[in-house]
Amino acid sequence: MKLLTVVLRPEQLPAVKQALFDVEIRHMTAVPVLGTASATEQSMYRGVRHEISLFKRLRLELALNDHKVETAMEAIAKGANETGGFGKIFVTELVDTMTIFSGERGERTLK
Amino acid sequence: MKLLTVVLRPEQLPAVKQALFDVEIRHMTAVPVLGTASATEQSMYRGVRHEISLFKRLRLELALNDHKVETAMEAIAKGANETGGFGKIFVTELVDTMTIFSGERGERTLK
Amino acid sequence: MKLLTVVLRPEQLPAVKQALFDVEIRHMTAVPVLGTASATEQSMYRGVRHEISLFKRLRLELALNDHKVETAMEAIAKGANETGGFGKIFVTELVDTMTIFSGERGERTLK
Amino acid sequence: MSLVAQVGAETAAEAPVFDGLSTMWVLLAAILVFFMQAGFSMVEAGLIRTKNAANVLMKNLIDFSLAALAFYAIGYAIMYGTGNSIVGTTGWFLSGLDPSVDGLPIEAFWLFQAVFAGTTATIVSGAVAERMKFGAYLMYSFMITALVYPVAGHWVWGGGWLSEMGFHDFAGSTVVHAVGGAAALVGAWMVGPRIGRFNKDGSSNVINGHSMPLVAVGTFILWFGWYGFNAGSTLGFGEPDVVARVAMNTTLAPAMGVILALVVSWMKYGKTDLTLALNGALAGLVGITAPCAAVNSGGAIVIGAVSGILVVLGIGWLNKIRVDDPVGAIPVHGLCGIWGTLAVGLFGYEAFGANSDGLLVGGSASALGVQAIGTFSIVAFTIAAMWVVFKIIKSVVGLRVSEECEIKGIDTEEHGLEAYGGFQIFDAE
Amino acid sequence: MSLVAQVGAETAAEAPVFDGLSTMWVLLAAILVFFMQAGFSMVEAGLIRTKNAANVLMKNLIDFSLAALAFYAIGYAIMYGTGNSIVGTTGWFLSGLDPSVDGLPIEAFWLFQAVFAGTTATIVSGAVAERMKFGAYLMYSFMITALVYPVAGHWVWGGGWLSEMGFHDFAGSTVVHAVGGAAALVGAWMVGPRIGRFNKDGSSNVINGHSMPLVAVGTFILWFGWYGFNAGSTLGFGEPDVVARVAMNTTLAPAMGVILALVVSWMKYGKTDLTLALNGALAGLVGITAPCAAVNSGGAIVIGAVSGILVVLGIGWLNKIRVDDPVGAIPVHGLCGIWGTLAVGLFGYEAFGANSDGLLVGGSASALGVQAIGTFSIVAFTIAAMWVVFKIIKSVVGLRVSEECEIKGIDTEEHGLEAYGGFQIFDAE
Amino acid sequence: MSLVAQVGAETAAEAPVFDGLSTMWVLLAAILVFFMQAGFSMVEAGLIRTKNAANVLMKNLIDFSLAALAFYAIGYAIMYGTGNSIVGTTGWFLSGLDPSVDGLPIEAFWLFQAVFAGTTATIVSGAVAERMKFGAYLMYSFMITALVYPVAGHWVWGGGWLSEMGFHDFAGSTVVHAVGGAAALVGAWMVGPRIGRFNKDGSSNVINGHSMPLVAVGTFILWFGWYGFNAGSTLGFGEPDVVARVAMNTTLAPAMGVILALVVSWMKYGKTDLTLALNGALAGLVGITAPCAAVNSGGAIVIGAVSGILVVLGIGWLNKIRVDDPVGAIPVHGLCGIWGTLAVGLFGYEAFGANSDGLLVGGSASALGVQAIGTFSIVAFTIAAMWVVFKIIKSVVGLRVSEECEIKGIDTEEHGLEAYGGFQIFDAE
Ligand SMILES: Nc1ncnc2c1ncn2[C@@H]1O[C@H](COP(=O)(O)OP(=O)(O)O)[C@@H](O)[C@H]1O
Ligand SMILES: Nc1ncnc2c1ncn2[C@@H]1O[C@H](COP(=O)(O)OP(=O)(O)O)[C@@H](O)[C@H]1O
Ligand SMILES: Nc1ncnc2c1ncn2[C@@H]1O[C@H](COP(=O)(O)OP(=O)(O)O)[C@@H](O)[C@H]1O
Repeated sequence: MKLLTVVLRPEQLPAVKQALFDVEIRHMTAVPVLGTASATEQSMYRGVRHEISLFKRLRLELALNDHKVETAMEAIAKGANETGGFGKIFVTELVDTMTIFSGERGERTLK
Repeated sequence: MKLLTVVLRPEQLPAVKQALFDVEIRHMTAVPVLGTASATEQSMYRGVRHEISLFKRLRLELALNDHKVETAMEAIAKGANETGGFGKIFVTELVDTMTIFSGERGERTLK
Repeated sequence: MKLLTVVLRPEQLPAVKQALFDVEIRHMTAVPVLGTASATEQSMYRGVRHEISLFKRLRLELALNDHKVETAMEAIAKGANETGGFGKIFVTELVDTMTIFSGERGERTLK
Repeated sequence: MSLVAQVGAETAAEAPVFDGLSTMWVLLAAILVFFMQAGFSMVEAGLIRTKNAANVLMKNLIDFSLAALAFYAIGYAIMYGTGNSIVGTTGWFLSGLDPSVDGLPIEAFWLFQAVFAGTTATIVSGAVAERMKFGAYLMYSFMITALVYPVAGHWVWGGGWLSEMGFHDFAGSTVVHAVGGAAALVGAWMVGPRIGRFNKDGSSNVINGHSMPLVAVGTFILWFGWYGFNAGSTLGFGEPDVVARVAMNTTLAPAMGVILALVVSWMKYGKTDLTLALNGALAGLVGITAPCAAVNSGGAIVIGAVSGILVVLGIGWLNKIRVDDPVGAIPVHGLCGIWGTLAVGLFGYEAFGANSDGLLVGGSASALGVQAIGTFSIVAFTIAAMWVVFKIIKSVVGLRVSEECEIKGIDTEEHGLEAYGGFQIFDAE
Repeated sequence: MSLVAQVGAETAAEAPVFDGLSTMWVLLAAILVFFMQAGFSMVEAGLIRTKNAANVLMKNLIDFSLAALAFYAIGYAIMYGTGNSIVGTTGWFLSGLDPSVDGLPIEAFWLFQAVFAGTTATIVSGAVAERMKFGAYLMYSFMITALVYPVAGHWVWGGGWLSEMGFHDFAGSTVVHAVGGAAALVGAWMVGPRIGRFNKDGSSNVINGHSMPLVAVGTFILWFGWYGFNAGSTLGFGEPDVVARVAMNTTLAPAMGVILALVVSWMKYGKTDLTLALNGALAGLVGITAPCAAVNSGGAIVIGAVSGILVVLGIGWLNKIRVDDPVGAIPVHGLCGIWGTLAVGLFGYEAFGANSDGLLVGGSASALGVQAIGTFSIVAFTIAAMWVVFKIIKSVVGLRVSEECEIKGIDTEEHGLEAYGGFQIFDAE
Repeated sequence: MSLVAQVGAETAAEAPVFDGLSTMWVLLAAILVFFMQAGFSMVEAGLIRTKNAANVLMKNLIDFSLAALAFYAIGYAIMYGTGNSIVGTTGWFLSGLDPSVDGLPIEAFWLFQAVFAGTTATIVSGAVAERMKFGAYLMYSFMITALVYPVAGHWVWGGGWLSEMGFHDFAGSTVVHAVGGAAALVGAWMVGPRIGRFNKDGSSNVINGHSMPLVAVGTFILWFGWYGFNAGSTLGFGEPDVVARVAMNTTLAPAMGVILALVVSWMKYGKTDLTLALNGALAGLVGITAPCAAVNSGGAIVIGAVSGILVVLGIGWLNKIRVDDPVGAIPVHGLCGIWGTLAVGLFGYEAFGANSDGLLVGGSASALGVQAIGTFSIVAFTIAAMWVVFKIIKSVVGLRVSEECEIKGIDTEEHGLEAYGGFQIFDAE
């Protein structure tokens, strides 16, 4: 099992979500975050110049069984590329999972 | 060492936190997130129908030494089951940790 | 490749970010979270006493190639120690990464 | 369109001579009192959680709208119609009435009274916030503005039995605020506390208000509108010095209420709680409402001080008896409304319009006795009437939202939106 | 400093006798109407996304400021100057004018008219929110307050051809609201919908407003200010009963607008949408603006009810024709403005100042005919004039922000700040 | 209850004849000025960080409450009591005074003056926000409203030496705003900048305001209330045209202030900063406060324009001298207060009540000289007096919160709550 952490621009969410739903991946956790970009930006507030280095981004987290990982990454890429192509995916190994209600553990908790 | 990522409904937090405190697990990081559910919901805003697929959830993160993992999962399940039984736990392997102040690394940073 | 999860106090962000930039680590994802502390605090709202166990913290996430991990941890510690020395770092193994735009995978996505 | 023809009786009226200055004053005062709706909605929204904030705004909007219509169709007739010493019975839909009320056009007099009815109704929304069904609240609003408030009003201001006794409630500490506060008590008690508000061992949990700026701006708006509420209750501008005295007292009493609420919360709890200090301002305003014309500035200061103390103690007392009042409506309007009415019997001057000099300014206890009879009969009547009203509503549609709705929040369940939609998460979603 | 000398003509004027009571009333009414700017800015900010909220606040601030200056320099002369039945041509910079207008100091009369011009301008900002360039909006504001609104105003209130015909628009359902609504329609149509608002198949997406407390407080502020708008349009206090009738109608119509908007949205959509109920209040206010003096309370209730229905249906209709109006300015001000003007011909009484009794209260269709001619000519003129204005602006500076700017939000791009800076993330950053 | 008896002297007074129209005007103006408290609290809360927003709301609530009581007990006597040309010495607790002040009931006159004292006090809260101790602020509030402001006021409006010289400050550009601005300067300088506001190399960092909607609604409320502030300073309604001129000028000057602040910030910084444009409105209002009656509309426009420029430059200048003023109180009230006072000597007309025609409208420099003496003596006095006051407070309780408290936020530390409690995280927690 793998845990995918995806960082996107917020405006990409609808397309990426749709692309994931299209390949039957329906479970994820989303949170608004701040991310860096290749360059910082200059701004000005009440006459004071300042540099902005953190921008609004969206972080998605998906727990997947191994055979679904490539499908998911392709779907994310497809949705993200429709809307600018920004974003990164980070993959870590999941050693265990649990569905609290049933107490089930492992692969069958991820459908 | 393991890192537990727990996704709950917000109203479950007090009971889960209490259950963890009861087994002497006192450190965690919480953040409000949006999560999917088994079904989407219909809503209506100013006469426009729309589908809601992301709902308010709460994400907890706990770094634990291996021998505490089962205790923690049981405590979380206990607290969560008192309040509806919703929620998922995802477990990843922690390869290192550091307490910044002391510079300590590894298992003894997690008490 | 490793994924560093850092939990700091919010006021430490500027110094930590600067220290990371100084060692040419320019990419990260930040999110405001709530974290526990060694002790809870008593507070009072409209005459009702209550205990606060979650405090405002900042969570940083950095994906790094292995040879950068120690540099990063040192930089974080340096920045954090300038501003109180609070904070924790948690390290997990990254098994894969992807830059969506180029489709690149693995170590070269992390610069 | 028969409605138009039917209720349009005022069309045919011949214009008598009106007092321009007094009419302007009463209209402006009514407009200020109208604006208190904004104040109530901000205070109440700010003191509850985000997930029910839109619901409480909706309730404030609706209760005023219903109050205006119900008080036009029914309430005014009961309150000011000719009748007996219990209720009035003429003037339904304002028809068949004299176009002038003491030099004021009937429409101006009606408007001033209608916004008072709206105020009474809206006091309750905060006390039952976060759990009462919207439909139940609609029914409640109609009942209080069409029936309950007008009856109490008739007794005191409409020529009823209390006015005959010499009961003095200049701007409504009892008629408006204690009625609203008593209705809030019945409502909050019958609908029960919010989930998680009290523990089994009797102790209380904190449920934080979500926005102090809203509470603060709402309180300032209320104070602002209260100048219309009290100083407009002169119902004219024939005696400029009386109006000015009322306005001055309406400044000193809440100022003192703030200071005392601050000091008491500081001493009792070790923190200077902003929400209690803001409640202290409202407490002082409610306290001075009945005696605003009858007391001098020294009296106003003492009345405000006691109000500020009462409100902090009252909030603690509600926790003890396990009544959940998220905004403090019961202590602010109920307790201080009673206190303010009694205070006329303590500090009022006959020369200032009180029935006789107050007990603490050289008079006898007789005025205090009348004040006590008046305020307690009206509170008792309100409790009884509202108990019946809420019981009926409960059996017809139910008072309380489902547990699931309460946990999710009423905003999404009943109104299909969030108070801060797309705010915590992104706009683009 | 030649400007000062040049425009300072009023300096030399000799003071005639002024009507104190009337002047006070008109000034107070003007101040209340000024405050409606706060209402508009809160409603509009609340109904859009955070990323453009500062921009819409800026537009509201600027359009009033430009309106005051443009209406001082140019607009007043066109609207109230001596001239022909189409435009006035004297009184640029208010110079050379009689110091008194029917017993009011010219400055008081000007102020009341200037805040009306500001209201007209600001109606549009909500409809084009989240995508119109700030520079383009500046130009638009100047044009509408210097030229378009004053011409329409001249026709009706400045002695122009419609006033000669007996067209009755007491406080501006057409002159202010339908003009603003028509300009909003042209603007919203020409600038196009927000990205993501409509799908290729013609269906609509939801873009949530970000703060219901702002929408609610804004609506209450507007209602509060509207008492000045309508009751101040008596331009004096000579007939207290007329003012009082206006104030009463200005209460009943929006109350009924709320109830009907609520009921219709409940029946049509199964939810009681707070934003529609709030729009219902504004709809009732716009609807009663023209007929506020000419109808009785029954008429006001019916007018408010129809307005409440119209606004909900109108919002649905805009979605069908794919015009994106984030705040509902077009149905509220445009549709209900037209309806209110026509309603004078249905429910107005000659005894109350209408030209002749309305069709549904025993009169003929003649008044209705005049009302229809008036409102449709002004709407047609406004659409034509604003079409030219926006076309010119489009070709000179462009109407719409870049796609990147729209996605990121106009606040950071044009104003260098966020509406909630350092809020979602931490303050210390 | 001896307090009641003691201070209740007004009880016994016989009622003389009052001017109804004037009394109504002054009371309404006072009520509008009261409402400016809401404006100040919203502007200040919006321009600082969330973690101190409740604290600044508390300060605004308390400073008004203390002002009302202190000005009642002590301040009024110093300002308007009979005495010498430096201070008044009669009328403590308003006792022993003539019940009428030029046809106004003393209570009305007092109220209008008391809300001015409150305004002066509250100007400082923004400048010292996010770091001054609550207890220290309480002491400061009392001192300025009981002593410092009344002395300055006595000099100009209470028959003191400046009024004898012919110094003209119609509504208080100097007496209220420059005093408040000077006190703000001393306070902000002595308490020092917020942690992280300035770097060691002298450059500045941005600390974002957290809510633009609050800043905008606050500014609109202030502008709204300012009509009472300026036009009410006629202290009557005997000359309707003067009142109307004041109201018109109070519209044109801030409108121009907005435009110029916008243009200057656009040219200087490349962005149209909303907070600077809003500050521009306030700058124009402060600028026109002294000359509002004495200048014509052309003068008002020029005064507003200069104010708009001054405020943007002043904010830049404060950054250079490393004084941290989160809300711009010092440039808005201090700089523009001085400018507005001097402007009477440039654009004032003798026919409009100025001492002699201004330098730029055909007069001599003599009026300008008197204006300069007046404003500089009062600013100098205020700086000296406030320096002493803040020094004493510093040595008694300390001015500044601990570093830990400043980092965590004053709201939780001193008031036990958060401005947005349970908002960023969940309600259920
Ligand atoms: N090495 C990294 N560690 C952590 N987060 C990263 C890393 N690289 C990128 N990110 C996150 O992913 C987001 C998207 O990355 P990228 O596509 O390069 O930026 P952008 O969206 O600005 O084009 C960044 O904003 C950042 O939050
Ligand atoms: N495969 C997954 N990947 C990422 N997050 C998931 C996954 N499955 C569930 N979650 C998260 O866990 C939350 C709880 O899951 P579950 O208990 O199934 O939903 P619910 O709380 O609606 O009953 C979801 O809302 C979602 O945020
Ligand atoms: N075992 C853990 N699991 C998850 N999060 C932790 C753990 N230990 C500490 N943290 C997080 O790291 C933050 C910083 O830890 P620490 O430095 O010990 O606290 P503080 O910042 O209060 O001094 C905590 O607030 C908490 O959010």
